[in-house]
Amino acid sequence: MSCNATELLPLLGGSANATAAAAYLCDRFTSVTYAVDTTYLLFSTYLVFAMQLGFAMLCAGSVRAKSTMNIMLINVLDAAAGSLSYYLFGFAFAYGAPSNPFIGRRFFALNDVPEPGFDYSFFLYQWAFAIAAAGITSGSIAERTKFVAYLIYSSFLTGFVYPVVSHWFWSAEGWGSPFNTGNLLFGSGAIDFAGSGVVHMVGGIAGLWGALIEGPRIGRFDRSGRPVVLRGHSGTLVVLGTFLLWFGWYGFNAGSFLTILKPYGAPGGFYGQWSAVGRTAVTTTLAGSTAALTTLFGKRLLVGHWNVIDVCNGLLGGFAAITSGCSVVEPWAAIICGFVAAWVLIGFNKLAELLKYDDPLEAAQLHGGCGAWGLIFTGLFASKQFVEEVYGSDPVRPFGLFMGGGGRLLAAQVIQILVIAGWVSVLMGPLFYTLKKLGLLRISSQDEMAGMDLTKHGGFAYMYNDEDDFSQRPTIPMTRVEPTGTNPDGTRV
Amino acid sequence: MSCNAAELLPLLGGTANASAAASYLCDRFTTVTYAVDNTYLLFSAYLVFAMQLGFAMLCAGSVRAKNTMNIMLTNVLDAAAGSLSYYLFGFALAFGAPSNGFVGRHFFGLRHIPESSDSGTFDYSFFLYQWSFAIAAAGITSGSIAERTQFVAYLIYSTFLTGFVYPIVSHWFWSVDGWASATNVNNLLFGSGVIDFAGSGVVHMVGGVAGLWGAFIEGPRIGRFDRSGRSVVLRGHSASLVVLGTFLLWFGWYGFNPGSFLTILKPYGSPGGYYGQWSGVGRTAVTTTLAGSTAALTTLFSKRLLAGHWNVIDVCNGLLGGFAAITSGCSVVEPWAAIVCGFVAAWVLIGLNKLAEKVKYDDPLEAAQLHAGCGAWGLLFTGLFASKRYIGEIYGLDRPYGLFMGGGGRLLAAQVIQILVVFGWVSVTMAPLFLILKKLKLLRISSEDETAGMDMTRHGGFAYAYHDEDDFSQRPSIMMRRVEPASNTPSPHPYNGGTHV
Amino acid sequence: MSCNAAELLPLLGGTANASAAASYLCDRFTTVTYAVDNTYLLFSAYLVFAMQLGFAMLCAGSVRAKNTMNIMLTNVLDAAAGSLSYYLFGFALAFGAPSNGFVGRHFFGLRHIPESSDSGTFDYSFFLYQWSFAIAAAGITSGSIAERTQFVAYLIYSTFLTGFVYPIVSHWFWSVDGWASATNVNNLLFGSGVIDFAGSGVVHMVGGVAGLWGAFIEGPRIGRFDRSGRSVVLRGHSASLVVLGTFLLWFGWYGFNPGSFLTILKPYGSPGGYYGQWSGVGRTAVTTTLAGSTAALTTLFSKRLLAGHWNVIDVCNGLLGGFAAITSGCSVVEPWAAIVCGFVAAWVLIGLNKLAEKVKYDDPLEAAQLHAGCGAWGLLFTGLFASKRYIGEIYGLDRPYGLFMGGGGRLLAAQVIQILVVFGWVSVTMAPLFLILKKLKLLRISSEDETAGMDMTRHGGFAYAYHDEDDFSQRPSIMMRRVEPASNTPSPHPYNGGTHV
Repeated sequence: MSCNATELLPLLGGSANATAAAAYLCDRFTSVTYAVDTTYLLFSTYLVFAMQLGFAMLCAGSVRAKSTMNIMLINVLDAAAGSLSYYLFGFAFAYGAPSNPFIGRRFFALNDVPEPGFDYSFFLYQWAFAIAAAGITSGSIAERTKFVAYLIYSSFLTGFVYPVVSHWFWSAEGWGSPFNTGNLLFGSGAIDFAGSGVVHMVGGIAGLWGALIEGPRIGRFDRSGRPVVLRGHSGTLVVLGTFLLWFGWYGFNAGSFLTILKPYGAPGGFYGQWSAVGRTAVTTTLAGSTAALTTLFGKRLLVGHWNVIDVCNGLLGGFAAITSGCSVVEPWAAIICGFVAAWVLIGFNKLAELLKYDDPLEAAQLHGGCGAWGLIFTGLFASKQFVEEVYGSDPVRPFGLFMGGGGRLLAAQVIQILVIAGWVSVLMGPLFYTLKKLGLLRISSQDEMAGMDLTKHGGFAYMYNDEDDFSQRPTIPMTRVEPTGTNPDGTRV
Repeated sequence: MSCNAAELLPLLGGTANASAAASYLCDRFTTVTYAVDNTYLLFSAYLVFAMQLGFAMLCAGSVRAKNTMNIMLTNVLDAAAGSLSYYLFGFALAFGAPSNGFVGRHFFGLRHIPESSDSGTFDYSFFLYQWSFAIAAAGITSGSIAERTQFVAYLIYSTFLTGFVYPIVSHWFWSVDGWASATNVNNLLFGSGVIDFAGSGVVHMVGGVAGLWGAFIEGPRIGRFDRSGRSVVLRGHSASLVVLGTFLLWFGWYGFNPGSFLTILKPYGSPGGYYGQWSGVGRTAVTTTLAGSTAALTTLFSKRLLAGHWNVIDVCNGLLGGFAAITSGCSVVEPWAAIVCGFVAAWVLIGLNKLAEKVKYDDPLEAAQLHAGCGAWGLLFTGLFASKRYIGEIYGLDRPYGLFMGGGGRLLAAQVIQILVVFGWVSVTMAPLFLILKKLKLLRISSEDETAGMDMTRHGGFAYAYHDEDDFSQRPSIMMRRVEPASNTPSPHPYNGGTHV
Repeated sequence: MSCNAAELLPLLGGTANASAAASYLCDRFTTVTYAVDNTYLLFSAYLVFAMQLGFAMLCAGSVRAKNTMNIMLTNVLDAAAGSLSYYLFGFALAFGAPSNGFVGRHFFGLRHIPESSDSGTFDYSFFLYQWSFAIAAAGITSGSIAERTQFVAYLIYSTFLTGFVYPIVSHWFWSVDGWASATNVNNLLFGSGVIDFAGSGVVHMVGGVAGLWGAFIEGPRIGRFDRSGRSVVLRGHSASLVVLGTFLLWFGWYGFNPGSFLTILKPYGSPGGYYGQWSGVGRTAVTTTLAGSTAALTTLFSKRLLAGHWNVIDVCNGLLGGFAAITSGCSVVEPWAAIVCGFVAAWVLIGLNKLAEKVKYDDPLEAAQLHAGCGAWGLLFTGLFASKRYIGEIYGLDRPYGLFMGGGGRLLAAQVIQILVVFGWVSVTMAPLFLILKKLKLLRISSEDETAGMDMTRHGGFAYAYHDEDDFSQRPSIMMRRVEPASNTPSPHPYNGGTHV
């Protein structure tokens, strides 16, 4: 909220005393504003961080028990390694200002932070987003990737690929950013409010290339080429993870306003950024819910049973889609967004089966596919009033095609989809290919059959009975275990 | 916090300039107030939403492994279906204003939101907060009828409950026009109105009584009472999930109870003091904590005496019973009274569980006993222990207060009326619904399905597959309906899912 | 944020009207400040409470399946029993003001709360925040003595620890009257006072040292060291729960460390700048994140070199070690220093774990090594790396600061004193308690119980029942004590629960 001493001064009579009084009062309002906005941003950050927990549980439940330790370690490291790389250079590439439209170049290792507009809380919020992108990719290549390959691509993705994309679309100087007011793409800039493209498509397309280059898991398609569902080991963990992601998404979408203390129109009215924040939470809820219900009934008709895992994926697809336009669409439009997102996901899953593409968490279909739909959706349904409130009405902004705003916003959104798909493909495709050539990408088929937990991670995740534990004897390192015939727990080898 | 330009104007000298200055300053204070209050309300709503996760985990852990997918799906759908129905009409029926005392009739599909009128300010955050309450009510009921209900029956009653039954009740007791609402200032029931601050009656009793009728009409699960009629405990499959769910509910309850103030930026007395609504919010969190904790400890020791071992599941249920009870009076009682509330709540739950065994009533999550029983006790408790000072601060001065605090019986009478009305309303709406579903054979699953577990017959396979060979379920081209289990499957009985639903 | 009518008055011209206007405006700013700060503190308290859930899941996953119910019950009771004891006397002993340097003596049963006096403002939200810290300390200890301790022993030491030992320590280092507190402005230890911002010493060392004595006096679990004395890893039953718990603790730590500022609305320097306590809060969250992350990565690679595989459990423990270490200095060090802190913390933990194996010390959750060891390192780290500027902003100007930052050794000396005093105090109170319990045969369970698992013998059955036939436990009329397991039970050994406790 602005409180400007030069505005207040004449109102107080304009003497020397009044000058001081005006400054005194406005300083206090400014402090209040910083405190409220930072409180809002920090708690939003904590919610987004909870999504990392959600990803970990979702991934853990979606893979087989023998790969659980592996995928959970990866999720923990996404957060841990991401902290260091984003602190050292990721944040600088993304938001370093002043810079050029392509990449940022200040704030390495948080040098010069805080300065106006760039406080620690802003860094922390963006960090929570960065680690989410890498988490998406890890789902696509689960159960068959070497741990070292994971460490390499993950650092590259969070440290370079993702920050550059976020610079383009979110920083004040990015070439496709709606905040780059002097030089808007198509006079509009791409509206990717909370990152359907910047976060979800980036993670999803990286996963697509990884899973494509690795090939499907052993047993995913039988000899005649028919798909065989390799079910995850725990539906409970999937539901737990999904709900935690839902919980965290309120920080992801609604938190992307960054501030809350800002009236729309003159101060004193009941309508302001707090209303927009609430509306964003509502559109998010409605899109996800609609996608979940659509998936429920769609899958009931197609497959014949009520499947909670599919419903969870549908729900997340709805969220990934609404993430782009959550702040600029009406609640009723969010229902359309979710409805289509569910069918996009179902369609891509069918297509993946046809093409023998194997993605244990459907991450590429869900985050890449529904994310791209979300960007288009914003170009179609963004409302004039909300775009002006959120992004400003100077210069005059295009809005959604179906709302009468012309095609310029939609064109910018399409450009974003193409550019992200291109950029991530050009960087991540060769990387995965190189890793494959070096023999660093995929684990051996023996390891895959036995499960990486046993061969690389010191034992299985679960041990419900005492005699289950045949793993860790301190003097025999796990690396040399040669699985034979049948393991004591009956695992086929 | 009010900042009134008309108050500030004379202080600044009363010229034209001063008038503008006064409104300039007050506008800024108003903006600050909206921002702070909405921040508070939104994060409270997120916490309440986390309770849905808590319910899902609590329910999942409390049923047998073979029905886990089923109960989790119902919990996910509570939230998802509830979003749409509450958006389309539930919120309008509950809080549409101006309206009559019985039902609201504005804001369908969030039309005209946000709005500020004589009836108050209605913003999206308020909708979100009330939505998170509405989905909680349906979650309670799903626990009562777990492990034996057809999925279609679930979809029907759940929509009906969140879309109609619950919103009407919340209109009566919470909206400014409700006939029994404590905020209906011109027309207070018994000059008092019902004080159900965060919903012991509106949320917990509604969910619990609906569950009571559902479970009663369905009858107990197969094997719950043996041939000689003795009760057999059918244990849930994972205590870890029960504890996880309980702690998440505890966490979320800090949004449920203190969040029900809706605002936090309001001094009690004149501004500038250290005492205000923030203190009331903090006190509410404290009473909530103490009531639940006391109930947990009471349950621990009494169950040790009664049953002979230290049981964490019982302690968790006791804890939740204490929370359900304090929810009504959390903001208007002293911390020491919360201890009394929790102590009694634990015994109410133990007593009702004994009674349920006697009458062969089977409720897998004790939801009816816990939410309806302890919820009703909570309403009475408020009528007995509500403090004059706190009621004055929250609802306005010169109101009846708790009987034991010297405030006479009028508040207690209103609370009794609420218990009767909630029980009656939910009974006349939900019991016929369950009976009709039963007549249409849409209510209970077949006994073969029940023995085999719904996960296998309806939901595409079990929730867990810890070993590779466990997974004998989903082959895409072979429908689940025709799977013939081999002799080594975990499910002890053959089954034949058929094609219904 | 201060708004002082006496400052504003002359600015408005100094008439009677202006005097009223000044106090009008300042009152409103004060109200805003209370509302914002209390909102911040309350939600921080809720996050810290979520750590209790994290502890429960971490502990549950780290023990064997047969003791899961036992450890989860202790975690629920930490919170529940801690509520009552901290309400009745713990808070009074810790923060009762005015008082002497050794122990507080006001606010028993929250009397006179809320209050604003010379010693500060004490509101319910502050109580709630401190309560959530108190229950964390007891949770740490329960990890050290898991899987072999009688439940009654647990109840006794837990009450003693949260009700007496911990509050006294927090009085010394955190209350305005404490003899070593950095806020005891008139009488600072070494002219500095101890800087233990969020409790590396007050919370983590207290819990860890108490656990050390408990585990040491009880001796290792059966089977932890084989006949030839070699260490045998007794793995926990679920890594998923360990990871879940770790992430929840990480989530909650954002309430623990940044929340310890207690307020957020305070500019550093004059109001109107972009820099204030909100920046300090954000920086604290950043240092916390970096320290934990560095410790996790250090553990990952060093364990890969030392043990030959990538182990997620070790990484989780390393992460928590980094958090425990940074907790002391989180608000007063630069982000780069946090990386140093985490790096060393990981090696401290690895070293102490090696040492524990050497001396045949068995701690199922590595709680003593992690919380006491890394906590002690964290206190030293603050003495070495605390920055002059940040100490000035938070504690006031002209204080000693970190040795390596050029601030001399006085702060480090105070930190060393804290380590010694905490170690000594907890040792002289908790070690005799555990010894007495051992003498009275109330400490350790019988070896039969230990082999069979406490869940079966004391807690009414195992935590998990994934298949119907698994459940051979609770028949209501047949007490658990006399169950004779048939040959198909999951527990591999016969047991005989006896009748004690």
